[in-house]
Amino acid sequence: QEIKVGFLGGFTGPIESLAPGILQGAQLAVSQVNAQGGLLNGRTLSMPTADTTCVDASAASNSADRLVNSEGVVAIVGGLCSGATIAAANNAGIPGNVVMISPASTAPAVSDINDNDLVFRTVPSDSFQGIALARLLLSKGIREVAVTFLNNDYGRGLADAFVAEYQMSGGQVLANVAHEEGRADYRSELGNIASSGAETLVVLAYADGSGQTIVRQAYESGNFLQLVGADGMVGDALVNAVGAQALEGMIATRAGSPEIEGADVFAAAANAVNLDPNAVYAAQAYDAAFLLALAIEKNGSADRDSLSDALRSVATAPGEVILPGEWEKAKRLIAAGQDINYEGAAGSQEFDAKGDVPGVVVEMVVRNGRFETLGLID
Amino acid sequence: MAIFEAINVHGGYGGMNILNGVNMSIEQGEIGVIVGPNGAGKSTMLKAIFGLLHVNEGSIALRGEDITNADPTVLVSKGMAFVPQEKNIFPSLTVHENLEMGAYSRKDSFQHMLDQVYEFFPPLKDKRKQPAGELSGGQRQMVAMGRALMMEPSLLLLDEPTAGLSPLYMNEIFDRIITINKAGVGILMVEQHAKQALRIAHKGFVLAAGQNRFTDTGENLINDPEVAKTFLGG
Amino acid sequence: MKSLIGKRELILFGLLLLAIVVVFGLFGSAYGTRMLVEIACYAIIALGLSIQWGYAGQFNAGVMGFVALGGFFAMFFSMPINDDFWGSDLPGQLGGVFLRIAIGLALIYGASKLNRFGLSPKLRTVVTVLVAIVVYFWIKSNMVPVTQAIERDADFIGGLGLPPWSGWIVGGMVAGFVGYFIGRICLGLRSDYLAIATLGCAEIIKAFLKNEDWLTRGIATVSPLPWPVPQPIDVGFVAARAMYFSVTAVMIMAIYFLLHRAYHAPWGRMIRAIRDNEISASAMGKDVNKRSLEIFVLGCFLMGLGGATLGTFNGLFDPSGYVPLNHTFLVLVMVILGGPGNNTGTIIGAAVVYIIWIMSEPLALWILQVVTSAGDAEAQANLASRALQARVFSIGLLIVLVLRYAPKGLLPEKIQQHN
Amino acid sequence: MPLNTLALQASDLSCERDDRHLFSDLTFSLSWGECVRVLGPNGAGKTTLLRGLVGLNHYVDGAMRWSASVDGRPPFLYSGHKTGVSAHLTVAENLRYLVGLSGVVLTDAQVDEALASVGLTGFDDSLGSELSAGQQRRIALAQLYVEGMPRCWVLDEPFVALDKKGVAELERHLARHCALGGAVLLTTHHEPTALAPRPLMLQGAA
Amino acid sequence: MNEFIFFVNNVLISGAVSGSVYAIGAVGVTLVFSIMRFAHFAHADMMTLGAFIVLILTTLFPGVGAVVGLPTAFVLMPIAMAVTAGVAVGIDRAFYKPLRQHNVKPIVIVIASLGVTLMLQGLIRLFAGTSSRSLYVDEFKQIFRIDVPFASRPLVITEPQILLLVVTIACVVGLHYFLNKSRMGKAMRAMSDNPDLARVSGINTQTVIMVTWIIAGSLAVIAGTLLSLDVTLKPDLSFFLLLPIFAAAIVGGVGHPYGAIAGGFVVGFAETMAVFNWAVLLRPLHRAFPNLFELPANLTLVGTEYKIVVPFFILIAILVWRPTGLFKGKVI
Ligand SMILES: Nc1ncnc2c1ncn2[C@@H]1O[C@H](COP(=O)(O)OP(=O)(O)OP(=O)(O)O)[C@@H](O)[C@H]1O
Ligand SMILES: Nc1ncnc2c1ncn2[C@@H]1O[C@H](COP(=O)(O)OP(=O)(O)OP(=O)(O)O)[C@@H](O)[C@H]1O
Ligand SMILES: CC(C)C[C@H](N)C(=O)O
Ligand SMILES: [Mg+2]
Ligand SMILES: [Mg+2]
Repeated sequence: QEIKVGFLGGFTGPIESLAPGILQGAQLAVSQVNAQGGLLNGRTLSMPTADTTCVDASAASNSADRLVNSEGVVAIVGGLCSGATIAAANNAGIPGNVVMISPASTAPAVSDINDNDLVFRTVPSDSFQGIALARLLLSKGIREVAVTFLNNDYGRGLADAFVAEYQMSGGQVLANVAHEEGRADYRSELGNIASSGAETLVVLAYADGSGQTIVRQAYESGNFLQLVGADGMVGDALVNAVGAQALEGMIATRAGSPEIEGADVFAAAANAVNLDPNAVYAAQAYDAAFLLALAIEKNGSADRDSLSDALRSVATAPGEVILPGEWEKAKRLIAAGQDINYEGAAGSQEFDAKGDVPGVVVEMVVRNGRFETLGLID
Repeated sequence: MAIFEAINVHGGYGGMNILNGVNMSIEQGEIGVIVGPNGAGKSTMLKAIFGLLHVNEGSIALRGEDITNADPTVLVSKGMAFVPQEKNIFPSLTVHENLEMGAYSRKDSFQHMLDQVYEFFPPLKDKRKQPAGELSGGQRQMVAMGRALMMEPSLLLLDEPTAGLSPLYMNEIFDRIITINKAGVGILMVEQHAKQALRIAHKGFVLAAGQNRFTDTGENLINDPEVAKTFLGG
Repeated sequence: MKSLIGKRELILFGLLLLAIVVVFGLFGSAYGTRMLVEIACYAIIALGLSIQWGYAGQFNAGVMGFVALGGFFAMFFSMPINDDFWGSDLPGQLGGVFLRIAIGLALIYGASKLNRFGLSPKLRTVVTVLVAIVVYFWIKSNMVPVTQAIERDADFIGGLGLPPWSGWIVGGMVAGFVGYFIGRICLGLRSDYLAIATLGCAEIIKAFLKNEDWLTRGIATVSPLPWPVPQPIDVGFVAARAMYFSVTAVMIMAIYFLLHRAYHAPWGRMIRAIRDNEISASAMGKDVNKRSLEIFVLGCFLMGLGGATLGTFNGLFDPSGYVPLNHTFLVLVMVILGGPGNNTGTIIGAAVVYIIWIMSEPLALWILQVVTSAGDAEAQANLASRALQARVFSIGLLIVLVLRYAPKGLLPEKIQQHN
Repeated sequence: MPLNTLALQASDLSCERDDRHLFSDLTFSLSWGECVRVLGPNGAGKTTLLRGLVGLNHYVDGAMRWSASVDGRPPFLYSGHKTGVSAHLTVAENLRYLVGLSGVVLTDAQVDEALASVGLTGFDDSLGSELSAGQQRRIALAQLYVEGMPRCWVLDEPFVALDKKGVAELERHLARHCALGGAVLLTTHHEPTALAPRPLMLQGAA
Repeated sequence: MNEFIFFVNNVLISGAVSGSVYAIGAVGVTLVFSIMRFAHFAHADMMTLGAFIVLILTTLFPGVGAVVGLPTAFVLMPIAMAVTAGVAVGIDRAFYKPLRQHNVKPIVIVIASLGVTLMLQGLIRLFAGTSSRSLYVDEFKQIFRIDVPFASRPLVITEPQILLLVVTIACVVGLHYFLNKSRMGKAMRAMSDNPDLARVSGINTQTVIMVTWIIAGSLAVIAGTLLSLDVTLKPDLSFFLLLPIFAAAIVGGVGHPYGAIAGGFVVGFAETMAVFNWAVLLRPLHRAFPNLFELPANLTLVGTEYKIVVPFFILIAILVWRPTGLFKGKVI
C-alpha cells in the first residue's frame, strides 16, 4: 500500500502565490518515483498536504500534528515559512520522530532547533543571503538604506544578517523597523521610515502579505526611489498585483540553482510537465521530496526510525552520484548495497551537522514587468 | 350613534389583567372624563384604547368600526390622537418638529394647524426653534397637547393634560378643550383635577380597581355625595 | 439539596461520550487525547466567562487578552534561563529601567494626590497628566536602548526556568489584575461599554505581547515549552497527552468544587441577589460594586489560568496566534450554549462546542469536495483552508441560534429559592 | 449663628437663560419650621431655581448657604419634577436608592413601613416601569416618611399625578413636618388647603 | 518646507482620510444605537461585506469606470450599497428582530451581533479566501503629486482619498439635511428620542428601523469601499476598524450623529499624530540653531505598532471622564 510523505506549506496566507510552484516541484519527484516503479517493492509514494498559513504557528503545529498523527506520514517536506517550520518541528515533527526537510525555510534559527537530527533543509541559510544582499547593494553604490522587515523568524533573521554585513562594509542603515503581518495599511510605518530620509527601502517580507502592501504604498508615497526585496518577495504575482510601473527596477535576491548538471536535468523534466523550473524554491522542493524517497528506500522500510541516518547517507558523498530523476538507478544501487550520493537540482545537497546545505544566491531585478535573474552574487 | 364605544374591556400588561371589564362610550361631540385614584387603571384604559397594550376580552369601536387591538398607526390614520401621561414629548426635537411629528401621517398641508397651535399656546411660539427638552414642565405639556392636535383628530385621548400647569393655563386648557370639542372633536380625558374636569364633561367615568364604579353625566357625578366624598376630595 | 446530576445532564454526558468515542475512532487516539486536553483547557476558560456572564451579567468580549496573558506567563516562567541575557550586564540595565518605572509611577501617584495639598482637582488632573507625559518619555527614552540591546545580544530575556504550574498561577493572577482595572472603569457603565472596553483591552494586550520582543520574542514564537508532565518526545503522544489531561481534569474538578462551595456560601447568595435584581449597583450600596468586581476578577483569573494551561499544552507561545475567534467567541458560544452560570453546563458546553468546532472543518471540506468534485492538488489544498473558515461561520450561526432558541443554554442555571 | 435657625439663606440670586433674565436680585431665606412655595407661571424659572439651589445646574448665580449638614451628607432632600424613579429597579430598590443618596440605609421593615405610608404596600417587588404615574410619584414621596433623612425638603411639583387622597395626605404630611421643625421649599401649581406656605414670587416672569 | 509637506502628507491627509472612514462608520453605529439601543458589533463587517460585493461587481464588469473616468469600484458602489442595505435589513429581520420582540436585554442583541459578525466573516472567507485583494481589478490607482513652491517633496494624494473626502462631506451634508429636513429623518430622530411616543404619533416604527438599516448599510459600504480602494481589501479589515469606530461613536456621544463625525476625526487625527515623528518638524529649527538642543532621530508618541492603543486610550479616557461623550450622548 501507499507510503506517505507529507507536504507542509503555506497554501494560504502571505506566500500563497509561491506555495503552488513549490508543491509542484515536490510532486514532480513523487510522480517520477511512482512512474519508475515506486519504492520498497512496488509500493507507491503519496503526498498528503497540509496548510500552515505561513504565519500562524498554532495552525502550523496543528497541521503538522495531523500529518504526523492522523495521516501517519513517514517524513515531511516542509514547512516553507521558517516560523511555521520551527513550530511544526518542535510540536509535532520532532516528538513524532519524523524527518522534515524544508525546501524554503531560510531563517538562521532553523539551524538551531534542538532536533535530534530530524530537521534538514535544501536551501542555504539567510545568514548567507543577507550577506549577499548587502554586498549586492554596496556594489551598486547604494550606501544608505532603510530596512523594514516582517517581525518573524524569517524577516528578523534576514534583517539581522543583512544589517550586520551592510554596516560592517560601510553602508548606513537609517531606519530598521519591524512590521507586522496582515495589516491592510502600512502608511504610518512607511511615514516613520521615510522620516529618516532614506531613499532606498529594503523590504524583507512575503509577497502576498505585508511585502506587497508595503511596496505598493511605498511607491504611492513617492518617498522612495529604489525598492529592494529578498526571496520572500520574488514572484511575478507580486508584479501583477502591484503594477509593473511601480516595481520597475526593484532589486531582489533569492537562493538559486548553481550551474550543475542536476539543474539542467530538473529544468528539462519540469518543462515537460509545464512547471516553471525557475519558480521560487521549486527545485529545492523537488530535491527534498526526492531525497526523502531515496532515504526511505535506503532505510528499507516505511518506519520513521533511523530515517535521518539513511537520509544523510544518500545525500552526502561519498557514493555513486545520482541526478534528479534517476530513481531506478538509485533503487538498483541501494538494492545492491552500494552507497549513493544525490546531487540535486538546486545544489549538491551535502548536509552539514545541523542539516544545512551550502548554496548560491542570485540577483534578480524587475524588468518589463517580470522578475529576471541576472546571475550569481559572489 | 356613539362615536366611541368600549364594551367590557379586559386587558393588562403581560399575563395579569389590570382592566376587569370597563365600559365607556361617548357620542359625537362629547367630552368624557375619567377620574379615579392612582393605580385605578385610567392610563391603562387609554393605552388599551390606543392599541398600546393587549385587550384580552371585550371590544372597542370607533364610529361602529371595531378597533380592538388595532395598531396605533392605523388609529392615527382613523383620526384618533393620544397624549400620554408621561414622556409625551420628543425632548431633542425642537418644538416645531414635535408638532410636525404630530402631523406625521398627514399628507396634506398642516400649516393652518401649526398656526392654530401657536395661537392656543403662545409661549410655544417663541420657543419654536428650541429643543422641547429645554422647556419647563408646563410648556412641555403644551407641546404634548399641540402635537396631538396636529392631526385634527376626531377623537382625542388625553391623559392628565393639565398636570403641572398653572391654574391660569389649566383654565385655558379646559377652554381650549371645549373649543376643540365644539368643533366636533370627541374627547376622552383622564383628570386628577376632577371637579373642574367634570364640570365641562358630558360624561364622567369613575374608575377604581380596573372597573367602572360610577358612570353618569359630569353634573350628576359632581353632585353625587358618595363620589364627591371618595373621589373628588370634599 | 437535590442530586447534583439530573437526567438531562446524564443524557448530555452520554451523547458527549459517544461523540468523543467517534472522534477517537475516526482520527486516532493521539488526536483524540489532544482534543480532550484542549476541551479541558477551554472548559477552565469558559468557567471564567460563565461566572462573569452567568453570575453577574458582565459581558466580557476580551477573553482573548486574558488567555494570552496566561499563555505568556506559562512561557515566561517555564522556559529555560537564557544565559546570553543573564550572563551579560543587561539584567542590571533592565533593573535600572524598572527602578525608573517605579519612580515614575510614584511620581504620577504623588501628583494625583496633590489635591490633598490644596490643589484644585482640575489643576491636579492637569498636573498629573503632565507628569505622566514627562515620565512616559523619560522611561521610553531609557527603555528603548536597553530593550534593543537585549534583542540584539540575547534575542529575548528568556524564561525563568521555573516549573510550568508557577507560571500558570501567576498568569491567572496577572489576568485578574488587569481585569481589576478594566472592571473598575467599566463595570458601572452600560454593559455594551464593558464589551467594547474588554475587546479593546484584549487587542492592546496582544499588541504588547507581539511587539515587546525583548520580553516575549514577539511574533517570532517561542517553542517548545516545557510541560509539567513528561512530553511526547519522551513517552509518545498519547501517553503524554493523557497525563496532561489528568492534570487539567484535576484542576477542573478543584475549580468546580470551589465554585460550587462559594456559590452556596453567603458570598454566592449575595452575588445571585445582585444578578437576579439586576443592574443599578448603587441600589444596595457600595458592596455591590465590590462584589461584581470580585466576580470579574475571579473570571479573568480563570481565563488566565486556562490560557496558561492551553499555552503550555500547545507547546508554543505565539502572540499573533491569539485571535478573537478562537479565544473569545469560541468560549462565548461554549458558555451560552452550555448555560451561563451553570458550571456543569459550561463544561459540557465546552466539550460540545469544541467538538463541533473541530468537526465542522472536515464536514465543510467534505461538502466542498462533493460540490466541486476534486480539482488539482492546489485547489484541494485551497479547499481545505477554505473549509477551515466554515468554523467561523458555524460558530456565528451557533451564537444566534442559541440566543434565539435556547437563550438559557442546554443546562439552564438552576434557580434555587434562596432566603 | 443664623445658619442654625435658617435652613437656607439665599441672597442676590439671578439667572439668565435664553437671553433673558428669569429672575434677578432674589433674596430669601427658609427658616426651620417654615414652608415656602415658589410661585410663578409656567416657565418662570421655578424648577431652574430649585435645581440651582441643590446644585443640579449652574445657571443660578448668587450666594446660597444651607444649614450645616451632618457628616458630609447633603443638607437637603430634593425630589424633582421628574421623580427619578428608575424603570429597571423594583419599588423597594428604588426607595433604597433614593434614600441612599442621602446616605441612609434601610432595613426591610423600614422599607415596608415607608411604602405603606404612601399606599404602596404589596408593590415592593414591582418594577418602576410597572407603576402608574401616581404610584411612581409616591415612591419618590416615600422618602419623606423615612427616619433620618435631611430635614430640609426641596420639592418640585410633588402633587403632580397624585389623586385627591394622595394630595390631602401629602399636604398633611408637609404641614406636620413643618410643625415638627422641618423646612419645606416647594413649587406647585396646586392650591394647597391644609397647608399655608409662605409665597415667594418669581418676578419678571413671562 | 519639505518637512511641512511631509507633515501634511503624513498627518493631515492621512488623518483626514482615516478620520473620514471612522466618521462614516461611527455614524452608522450611532444611528443603529439611537434607534434600536444596542451596540452593533457587526457594523465593521458590513463594511467588509460591502467592499466584497463591490469587488465581485468590479470583476464582473471591469471597464465601467473607464467610461466615466472614475475607478470602476466607485462607479459600481451604489449597486453594492443597495445590496448591502438589503442584507442589513434581512439580518435585522432574521436575527435581531425576534430578539427585540422577546424584549431581551440589549446586551443579548449585542452578542447576537457578534454572532452575525462571525457569520459574515465566515461567508466572506469561505468564498473569497483570506488574502488581501485590490479593488482595482484592471486599472491602477491614480496618484496626484502636487508640486509645492519652495519644496522638493510633492503633496501626495490619491484618487480614492479625494473621493473619500468628497463623499464624506457629501454624506455629512446629506445626513444633516436628511435628519433635519426630511420627514423620515425627523421621524428617526423622534423615534430615537421616544419610541413609544413615535408610535403614538403615527410613525411606523418598522419602517424607521428599516430605513435605519438601509442608511447604516449604505454608509458602511461607502466607508468599506473607499477604504479598500485606498488600501487593500481583507476579510479581517473589520477587526482593525471596530475599535476606532466605537471609540469615535462614544467620543462623540452615542446616539449623536454629529458627535460621531467629530469623534471619527478626533480618533483619526489622534492616531496619525500619535505615530508621527515630530522630529521632522523640529529639524529646520535644529538646522538653524544646531547647538541649541540635541534632536533625536525619532520623536514619536507611540510606535506605529501601538496605533491601536490610541483609540483605546481615547475610549477609556472618555469613559472615565465623560461617559456621555463630548456631545452628550443618549445613554450610559
Ligand atoms: N435645559 C434648558 N436649556 C435652555 N432653556 C431652558 C432649559 N430648561 C429650561 N429652560 C427655560 O428656562 C425657563 C424656566 O424653566 P423652568 O423649568 O425653571 O420653569 P418652571 O418655572 O419650573 O415652569 P413650570 O411650572 O412649567 O415647570 C423656561 O422658559 C425654559 O424654556
Ligand atoms: N407596564 C406595566 N406593567 C405592569 N403593570 C402595570 C404597568 N403599568 C401600570 N401597571 C399597573 O396597572 C395598574 C393601573 O395603572 P394605571 O397607570 O392605569 O393607573 P392610573 O389609573 O393611570 O393611575 P395614575 O393616576 O397614578 O396615573 C397599576 O396598579 C399599575 O401598577
Ligand atoms: C517561501 C519563502 C519565501 C520562505 C522564506 N524563505 C522563509 O524562510 O520563511
Ligand atoms: Mg395614569
Ligand atoms: Mg417646573
